Amino acid sequence: MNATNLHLFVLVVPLLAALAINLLGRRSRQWIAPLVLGSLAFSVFGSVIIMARVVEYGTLRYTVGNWQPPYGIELVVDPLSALMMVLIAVVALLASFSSLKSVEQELPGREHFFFTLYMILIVGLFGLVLTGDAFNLYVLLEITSITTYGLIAMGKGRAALSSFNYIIMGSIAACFYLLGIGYIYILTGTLNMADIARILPTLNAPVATATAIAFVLVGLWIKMAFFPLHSWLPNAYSQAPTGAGTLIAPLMTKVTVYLMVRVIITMYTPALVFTHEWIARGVVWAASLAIICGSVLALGQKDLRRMLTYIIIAEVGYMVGGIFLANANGLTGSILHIVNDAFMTLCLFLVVAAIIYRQGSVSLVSLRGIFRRMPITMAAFTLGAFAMIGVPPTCGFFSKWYLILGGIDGGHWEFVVALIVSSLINAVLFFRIIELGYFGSLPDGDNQEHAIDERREAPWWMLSPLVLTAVILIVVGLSTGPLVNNVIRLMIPVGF
Amino acid sequence: MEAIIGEVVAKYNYWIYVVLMMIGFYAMIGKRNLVKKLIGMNIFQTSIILFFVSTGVKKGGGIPIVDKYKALASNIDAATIVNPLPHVLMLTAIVVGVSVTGVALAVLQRIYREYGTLEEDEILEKLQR
Amino acid sequence: MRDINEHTAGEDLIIKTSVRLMVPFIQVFGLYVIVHGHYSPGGGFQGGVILGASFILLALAFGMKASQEYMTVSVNAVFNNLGPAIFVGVGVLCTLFGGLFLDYSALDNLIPLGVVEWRSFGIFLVEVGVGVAVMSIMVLLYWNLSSGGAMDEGL
Amino acid sequence: MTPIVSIWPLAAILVSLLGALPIILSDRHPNLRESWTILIALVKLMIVASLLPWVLEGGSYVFTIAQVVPGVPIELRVDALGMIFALVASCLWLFTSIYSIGYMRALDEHAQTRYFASFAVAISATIGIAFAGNLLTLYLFYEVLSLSTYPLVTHKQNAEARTSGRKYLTYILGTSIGLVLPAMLITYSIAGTLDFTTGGILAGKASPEILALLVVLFLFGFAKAGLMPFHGWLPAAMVAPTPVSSFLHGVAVVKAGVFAIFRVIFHILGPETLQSADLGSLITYIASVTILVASLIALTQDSMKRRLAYSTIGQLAYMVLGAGMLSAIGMLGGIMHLAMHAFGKITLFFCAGAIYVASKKKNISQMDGLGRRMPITYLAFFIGSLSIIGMPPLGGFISKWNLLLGAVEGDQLVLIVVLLVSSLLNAAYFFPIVYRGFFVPATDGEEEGIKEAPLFCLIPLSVTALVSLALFFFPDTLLRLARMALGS
Repeated sequence: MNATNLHLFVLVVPLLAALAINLLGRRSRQWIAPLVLGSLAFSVFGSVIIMARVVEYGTLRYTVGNWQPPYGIELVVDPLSALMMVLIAVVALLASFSSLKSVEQELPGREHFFFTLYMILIVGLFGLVLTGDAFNLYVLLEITSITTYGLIAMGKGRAALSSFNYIIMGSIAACFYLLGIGYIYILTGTLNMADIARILPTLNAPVATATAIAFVLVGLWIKMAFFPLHSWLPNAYSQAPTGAGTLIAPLMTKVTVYLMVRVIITMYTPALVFTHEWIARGVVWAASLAIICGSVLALGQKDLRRMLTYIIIAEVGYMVGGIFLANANGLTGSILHIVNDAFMTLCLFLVVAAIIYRQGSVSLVSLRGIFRRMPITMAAFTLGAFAMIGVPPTCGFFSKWYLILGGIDGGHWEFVVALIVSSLINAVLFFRIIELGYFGSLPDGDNQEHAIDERREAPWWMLSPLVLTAVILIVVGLSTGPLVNNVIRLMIPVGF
Repeated sequence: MEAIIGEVVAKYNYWIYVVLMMIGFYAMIGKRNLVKKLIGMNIFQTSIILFFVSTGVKKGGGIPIVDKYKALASNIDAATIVNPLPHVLMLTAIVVGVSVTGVALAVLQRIYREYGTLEEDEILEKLQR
Repeated sequence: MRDINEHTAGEDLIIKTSVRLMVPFIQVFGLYVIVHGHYSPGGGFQGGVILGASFILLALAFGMKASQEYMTVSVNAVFNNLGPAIFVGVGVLCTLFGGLFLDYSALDNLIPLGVVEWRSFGIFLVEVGVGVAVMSIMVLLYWNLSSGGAMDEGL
Repeated sequence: MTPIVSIWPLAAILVSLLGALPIILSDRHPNLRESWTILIALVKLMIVASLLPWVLEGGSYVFTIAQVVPGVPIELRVDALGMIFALVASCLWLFTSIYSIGYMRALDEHAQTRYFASFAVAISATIGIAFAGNLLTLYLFYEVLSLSTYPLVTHKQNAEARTSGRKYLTYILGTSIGLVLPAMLITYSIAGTLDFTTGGILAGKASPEILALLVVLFLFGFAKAGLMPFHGWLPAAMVAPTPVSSFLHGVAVVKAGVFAIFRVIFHILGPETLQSADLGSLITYIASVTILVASLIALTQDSMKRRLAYSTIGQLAYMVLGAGMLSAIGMLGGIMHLAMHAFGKITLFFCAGAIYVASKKKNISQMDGLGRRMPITYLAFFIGSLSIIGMPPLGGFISKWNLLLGAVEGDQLVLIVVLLVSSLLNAAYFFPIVYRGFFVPATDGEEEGIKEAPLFCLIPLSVTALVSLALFFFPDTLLRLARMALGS
């Protein structure tokens, strides 16, 4: 195997595994787990090697079929995309342990369909972070979206309806993106991102450039559920099969945020995006609103999973706002938060999966006394909650640190206030659940009998990735410094 | 006035795509029937495909199929053939559109089986109960 | 709606006969489009759609069961995966012989036919893969949607 | 002297953090579990004590755990100020552990394993606060302390505990996220560092308005110090078992708040900087109001623990007051009071717990004549209250004397009055308890059968009372550390 092709294999192996699962999985279920885990383990392994190589030697460029860019399709692995590859591979691997179990319970007999889509989704995500071509990005965005539609529609109850709403919204988003790309193509005659970045500033067409940016950004915002455009997300994510939620929730919105970073940094130059101060200011205001509204809406939910989906909306506000602060700290914070939020969301959704596996529901009422029934799961939940609140040394604190610092640097006090208020609301949200789980159903009186509920911990297949994720939360938090210095700093554009 | 008309006529491809897009958009937002929404979505996509294809047009351009030996013997003036790249891109976009439509139809079938109707109002009514 | 169709579809003699006559030609045309895709107008997508259409035509005229005699569900499943597998397989094969992904010239190291010839032949292989995939998926889409996922008697 | 890079500060923190594991694992064997607790407490005390000589010589230890933010690593640094707090905390943890065994077993409390494990984590965080090398590290351990004490405060797991737990977290987390975090970030964006530096890091960098804002944010943000109006959590948290109240709400948690304020005033904002911006009086006035109001409220409380809680609020404000004087002698008094009050107050809490264990009585009005049944406990209580009031020959006198000197030196008549009046108030709310215990006869002989609490309770409270006494005669080490902490 040629070493230069390694990052392509990170993508190809899960794809082949998807085909094999579709073909062999329908004969016998036994093929599924080894294929899923084996290929993803390979991806983790490969992406870590690539990460090391990129950090050491700098950006890798790869032309598919040896057609030179700007004509050929180019894959670019710069530090940021290498980081995202590792993130996707690790999250996917951890999530798939849990998914294998919960899909076995929820969708018996349809596992091979589920995991074919699941693997193709992962391949699409890998593709998204690798590609250096604007149109390719559209195609891969749609591949991930289509597989997500399918995965969500496999859920129970209203899932199909939610999926349909998602399809409509997602398609509008993709069309907007495509339209923006169309304008860029008319302007520059190229679709290669680096080429676009080279040509765009030399053109003197501010209106057309701005239109193109607006279309592209609005498209991406719908896909990532940025606040006023978020309505599709809570239903879709909370009604998806549990196994799908553990993969989709941590990765989809985060990768879309990555795409926005990519579009702003690599395809446009920041100078072109942030030409008008009032636009950036407006977006930061919108992000602040997103944070507050997402958090407040989460307060009103009676189901843990729905609550988490609203928190995702708030977190998207964090990241978008951080980017549009248009300074180095804000951008660092956003990129860091992509990583951190993926792991935090993964942790919490794994907890949801474990609880649903055991008791079928995560409505707040059903969580009474859960600490006694599932102590390890809830310990991990507590850590995840601390990360969401932003308690050091969990990773959530450090990205929030950079984001607030960026807000102070940029004079965006509304963003700072929004971040702090949302931390406080998160504290309320999560301690409400911790309290429910810890106190259980309260009898009156002082010295009541403490009924010992039977301990019914989730199986090890679900528990071990969960515990690992909880540990990762702290490890990532403590390695923030190296992460920022060796990876993220390299991505901050000059003069930012 | 004439200037405006001139502008409209000169960029008629834009106007067509904008009009189509608005029709699709209206169907997606305004119609209560889920299949109509889906059709609206298809119109929406089609408008963008048409827009893209129209960008490849050149005045007096021929089809971009070139005889190999002729091309090798003498350089071909790119101005005489239309730009094939948008067409190729749109081929992919069409495939994407077909896939989305396929998934959407499958989802609609599930919805129909579950609620016995594809009218959004009626579905929501059933969900209320 | 379904009941009416079950009674009328495929009952008409003219339709049945014309479909029976047309299908071989359609399929040959589809193959032609696939095979010539790499150096003239055509290609895997278009040819695949035409091939798939021929099977859909069969299903429309003779019912789904009849079309499944020509291409069984399991064969379709194999085709579904075979198509992409050919595509990716060719790409991977290129990397295994020292080139980049889908860099067909590298296949010259496997069977020496000449670099230029391999460029042409490699893309042909890929087009075949695409054609197979598109054909089988078109058919599968039709089967599934027309029967509500049951894959039995459709429209 | 250049600091020594050493892993021992980290070891001091980790020993109880990792020690929580064997405690949890020996869930089924209470004796083994308690042996672990005592062992860990001893080891921790020894590690902290082993760091003392070098610190006394003016040296310091540093250890960097992780690089997180440019210019602000997660770093431990053992200096004189931290050493005082760490010594007091680790020393008293040992006593509290012994006392806990007696108390928890005598009352047959549930979930003792969780109790001891959370306690171990909390003490780790406390030592972490003491040894923090910069504000970020301090904040980190501060938050860990808040969260690890939550299960302790809500130990009873009944409705009252839930309400108190809510109140506790609302005050503590709300202020630390809502006030300290922005203040810290503003400081960082101005100074570019958060290291604790003698003389502060903001000298000449911040305008008086910003400084005033920071003072207010930090002062109220570290709500564990209980400055009014952010004191409400402390009486509420008294629902916890008495060892928790005594250690956490007499020593670790509340002192962590005061300690954090000390750090901020001495090493972040800088006394000189504050002096030049004339912000000392702001701090002292806030503290004075708290002292007087808390003492007055304490007078009205009938519940023993609540009275002690309000007394604590008042005494904490003394320490802040001392720091706010910004003069060497005043600040010295503040630091000394941190240590002296710890020994005094923990004695009082231990006594309250011992009375509860022996008689199941919580209210002062029911405690008539108990002194004759429990002479040792009441004697210790008397000593402890004398120390808090500030009478010679007890440790509390030294710190209060210094505070008073500071006020006189600064010609601050108001402060002198505050100090004297509040001492009177202290006496007024403590002496009746002792008086009732010894001189008011018990009603209806219902005290039959009440005798001293178990030995596990009795020994620690006698020892802490004796230490309070001893600190009057041998305060040299503490004074020296305190002087070094002030850089003189």
